[in-house]
Amino acid sequence: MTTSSIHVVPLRVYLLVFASLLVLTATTVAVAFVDLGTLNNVVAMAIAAVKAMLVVLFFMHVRYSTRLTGLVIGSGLFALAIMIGLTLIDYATRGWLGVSGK
Amino acid sequence: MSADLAHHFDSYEQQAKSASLGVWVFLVTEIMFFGGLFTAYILYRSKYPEAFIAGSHQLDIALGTFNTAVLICSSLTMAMAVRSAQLGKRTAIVGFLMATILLGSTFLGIKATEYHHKWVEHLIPGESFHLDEAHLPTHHGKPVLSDLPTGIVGESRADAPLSTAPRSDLQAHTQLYFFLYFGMTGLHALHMIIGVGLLVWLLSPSSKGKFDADNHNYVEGVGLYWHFVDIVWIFLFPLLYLVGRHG
Amino acid sequence: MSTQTEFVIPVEEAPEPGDHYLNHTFGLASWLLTKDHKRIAILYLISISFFFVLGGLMAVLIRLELTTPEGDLVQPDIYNRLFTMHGVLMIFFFLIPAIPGVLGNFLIPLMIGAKDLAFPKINLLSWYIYVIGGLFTFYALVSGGVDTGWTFYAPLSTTFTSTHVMAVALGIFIAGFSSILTGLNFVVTIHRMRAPGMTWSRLPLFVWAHYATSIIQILGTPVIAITILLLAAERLFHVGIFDPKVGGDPVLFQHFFWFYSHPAVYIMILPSMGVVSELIAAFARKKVFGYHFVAFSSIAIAVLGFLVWAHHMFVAGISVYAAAVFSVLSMLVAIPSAIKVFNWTTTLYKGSISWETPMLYALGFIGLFTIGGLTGVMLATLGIDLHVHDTYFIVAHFHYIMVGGAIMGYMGGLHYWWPKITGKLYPKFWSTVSALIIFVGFNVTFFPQFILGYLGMPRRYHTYPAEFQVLNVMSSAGATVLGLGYLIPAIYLIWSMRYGKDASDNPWGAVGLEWETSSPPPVENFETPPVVTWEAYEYHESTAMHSLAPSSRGSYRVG
Amino acid sequence: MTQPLHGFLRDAPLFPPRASEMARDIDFLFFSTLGVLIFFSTLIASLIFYFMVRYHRRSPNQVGRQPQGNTMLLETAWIIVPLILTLAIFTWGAQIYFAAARPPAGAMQFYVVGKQWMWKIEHPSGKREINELHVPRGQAVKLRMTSEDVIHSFYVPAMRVKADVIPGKYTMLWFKPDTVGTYHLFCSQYCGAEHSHMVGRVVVMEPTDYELFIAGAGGTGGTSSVASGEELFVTKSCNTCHRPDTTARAPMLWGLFGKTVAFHDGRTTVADEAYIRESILNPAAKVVSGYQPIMPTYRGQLSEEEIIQLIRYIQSLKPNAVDGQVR
Repeated sequence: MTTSSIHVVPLRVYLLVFASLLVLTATTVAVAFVDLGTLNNVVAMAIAAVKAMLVVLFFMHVRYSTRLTGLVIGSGLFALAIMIGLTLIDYATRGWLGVSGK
Repeated sequence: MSADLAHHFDSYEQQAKSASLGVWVFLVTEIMFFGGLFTAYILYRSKYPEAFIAGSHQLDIALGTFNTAVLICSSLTMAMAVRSAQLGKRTAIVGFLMATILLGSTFLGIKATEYHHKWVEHLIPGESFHLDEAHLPTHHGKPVLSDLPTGIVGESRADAPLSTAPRSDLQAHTQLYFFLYFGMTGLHALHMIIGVGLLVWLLSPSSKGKFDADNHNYVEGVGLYWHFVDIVWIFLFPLLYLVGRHG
Repeated sequence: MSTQTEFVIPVEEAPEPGDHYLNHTFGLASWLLTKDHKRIAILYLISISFFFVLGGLMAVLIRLELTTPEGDLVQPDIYNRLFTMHGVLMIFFFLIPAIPGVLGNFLIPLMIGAKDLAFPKINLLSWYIYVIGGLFTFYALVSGGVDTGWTFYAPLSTTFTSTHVMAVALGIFIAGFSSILTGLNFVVTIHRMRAPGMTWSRLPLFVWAHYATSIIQILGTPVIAITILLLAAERLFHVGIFDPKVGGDPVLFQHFFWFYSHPAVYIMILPSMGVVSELIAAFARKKVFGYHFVAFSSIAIAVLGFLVWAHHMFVAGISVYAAAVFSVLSMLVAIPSAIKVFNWTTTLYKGSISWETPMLYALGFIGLFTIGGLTGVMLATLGIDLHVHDTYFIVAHFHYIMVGGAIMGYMGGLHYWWPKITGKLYPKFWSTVSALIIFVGFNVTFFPQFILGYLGMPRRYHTYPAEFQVLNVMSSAGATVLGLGYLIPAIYLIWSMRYGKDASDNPWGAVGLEWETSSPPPVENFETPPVVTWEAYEYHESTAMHSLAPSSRGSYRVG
Repeated sequence: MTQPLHGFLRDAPLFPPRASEMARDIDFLFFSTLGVLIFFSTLIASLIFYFMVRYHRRSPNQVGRQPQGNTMLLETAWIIVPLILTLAIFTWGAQIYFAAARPPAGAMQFYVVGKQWMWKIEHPSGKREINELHVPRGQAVKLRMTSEDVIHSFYVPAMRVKADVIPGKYTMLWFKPDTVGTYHLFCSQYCGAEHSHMVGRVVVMEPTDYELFIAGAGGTGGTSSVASGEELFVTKSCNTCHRPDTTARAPMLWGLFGKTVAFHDGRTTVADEAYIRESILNPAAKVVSGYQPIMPTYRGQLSEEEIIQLIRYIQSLKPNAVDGQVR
């Protein structure tokens, strides 16, 4: 009774993803030595996000699994974004009023 | 670890889908668990950019990059192990699991040497902490400014946080950097150790051929967990090692 | 209250004691190693009741202490440990695990027609983790307790106290995983193990509420785990990210703490809302008005609950703009609760309302939760919070939600499903009397505290100015009545387990899969796997008759 | 009959005294939202009681009747109405909160240091008090507060305001008393064993009485803080580098307070209490352009009070013949 839900990923895909992950690691290190000012962070995080996306979609089979898995991951990232975003709102807007402690 | 169908499930597919959803929900809790440290890191890096640059320069970037590559290889071998379990190829599963265990241990070994280096250099936060300010990254004779626009550092305009640091604010804030460094990489290393433990635990059932197309939930679960720990490192590496390297 | 005797559905003959989960196996091992969600629910019932009694004793001591302005009963640091442990035990070891652990565990598989939860072994593990966490906290309690308040604010908890912070922190850290595992189990079960025909819009609202609660448990609890780890690290290494000496910010601890602890209050209230939805439907014999609105308002509370935490920190030195953002979001989170209250009340219109004890608790819940919720809106208002933050107004607000809401819902649920859990009926007279005593005792205890709060009496005060004494004495008097009120159900429920009349499969004539099987249910929950063909809460003249007759074994509603 | 009631109320008031305009505003906001609460609570409670009795179950098998007609209208109504009400209440509350965050221009600057289980308060004139705050009627008062250990909270119920007091940071609280009298001062953020003893009094006096009080020997005044600041300036050997002439190795402090100061890295800031305090504790944080970062840190050698005294002394230094603009 072979279950239809499992999807065997072809070897070629795995090797392709593996290679691109290594290349992306090399690029992120290389880019770090170039002075892009504030862009450095954005680029570093973007590359990390792409790498993470590759791992999630192919190595973790999310590309071949149900929409529910995507929803679960999305809810996790949403909660993380809320935690980081709303905490930073407090610290970024401190001192705007020019009154200490407000 | 019954390989057959649990009594309360109606089909293998229901059991497999439940197991996979269960692991993914657990990984979401891990996202929030590490998320707390990432929030603290992002906050304090925006508040004390100089200290985070100084701290990041104490790390060996070559070791960090190599470690990242090791972990990516371990992700590949883990994925291959799961693939072999799906196809029920007994020897392949054991082989790839052993490779993943080996790569994981290499990563932990390198991490241990880096920790030892920090211990020798007195970079453990606390009383013994001393940042050697001699060869800090200087830019035309003054400390390198952060690559973060100071606007974000809202607080420094009206009244800077009066960090009453033991020696100077740089020493204190760099301790914050290293507290977060050890917190994040330490927690990550702990998860690696648990991962290696799980892989070893999988070896015996794999060798007995317990895993096939119908029932490979345990291998797939450990695989998802392992890839998650790899993703955490994918974000940790640039955040901790590549800070203001263009000095 | 009801002069005319309430119709108890005549049971011609008690169903012969078939084989069910209570008499299937015997012996300690069959309980301590059980993987049956019903037995694990009983284990949870016993352990949380223990912590409820412990926490309740401390509440009585606190109220006794506060009868006099000078504080003559105990020394100040003992009082500080009393209110801290009262908070820790009641929140982490009673309110959070209570309804999901007992009623959720027992009923969710039954309500969706499954044989058990998705991960039975993890379910037992979550009980053991809860007990281990409880033991750590109990050890800390008997060896001196903690004096930081249940909120553990830095730098008091990190550097300025030498009490057993580490032990209690470890206890809460461990108990947190029990909450995570329960949430995980429920989400997977609700997604993957519904019986054929049990679509999402036929799910009982009790299940919807637990689905929302599980989302919060999964997304929120890990953050308190990492916060406690950071707190423990800072105590251990004397350096940390909350330490102002190295540039850390103690307010950041409050951000992390409340990021979990505010959604945690929704973990405590949402299950009770689920119970109340069931009770209103069952005792008004009617579909819940606006089923989809009530269901999705639970999810809305779970999602919006994560956006509002800093309304606990309006005066804690956060920026005024952040305070404004959180105040608006806190107003939005009040809307789903309003939807629920209005929908419940409208359900009663043209219903066939019986005054059984569970219904009394449900109606008490709606009234008291309305007051609790609206005072919450007042506290979310920046101008008012400036005056009443950290005063007894806050204490009164959250007790109206927790005791007036969560515990009332828990009591109602316990009474409503008691026949299904134990197969026995409880005495009707005593249950009605105790419900009224609890309602009166509760109001006399906590309403004066609203006035005390606006007068400016701060929280956690061992001594207070003499002018606050009269209101405090009233509150203490109410507390003793409330304490008595809780004792009575404890007595007659335990009494009913042995001497209570046997219950039929459906003593209340309610619609729901859990009433389709025997009381107490067999080990596999259903003789034949059920198929759902009716909408949620579909009461017809015919079904009412149909479900009343004592059922033969198993489900007679086929296909 | 009213006498005992009054007696009862005098000894056990049901409403706090009000001593400032903001207190009345907050009371008005409170009673309005209380009105909303009472309206909805009685609405829900009376509906429940009415339905309970009117639709009490008559026969054991009686079933409730389903509602006909469009229920969506009702649902949207009780979503929109609460939304409008809550947002209105929010805006009203936010106005008061923002007003409470901005002290008026002419407010008198007081300094408060919260320390485990006492309030140390210092008047603009330098007089110092413990757990007592005497203020003149009709004059806005601005408190700059910090803590030496844990988080406390300076709470005056009569003024309806409070603000947490955080170690390592200055926070601000202001109020403008307009009724003479003695009011409670509480610490409202739990701060350890004697939290409930960290209380005091805010005494609002007529301006003339206040002047007498300031001049009088009352309170723990002793030498004014400017004098003790000057003394510290010498004993801590600040004057070895900070001299009134421009050839000194350290930035000019005379006339510094309130000026904008330019730093090495091009950033500038106004020299206020926070800047001076930080420069005393972390000289390397902001190095004035044209000077070397040679100043040692004084952390651990100065208590919060001594720092405030040094700040008061530096504030009192007026620019002399030397050019006024600080390089």
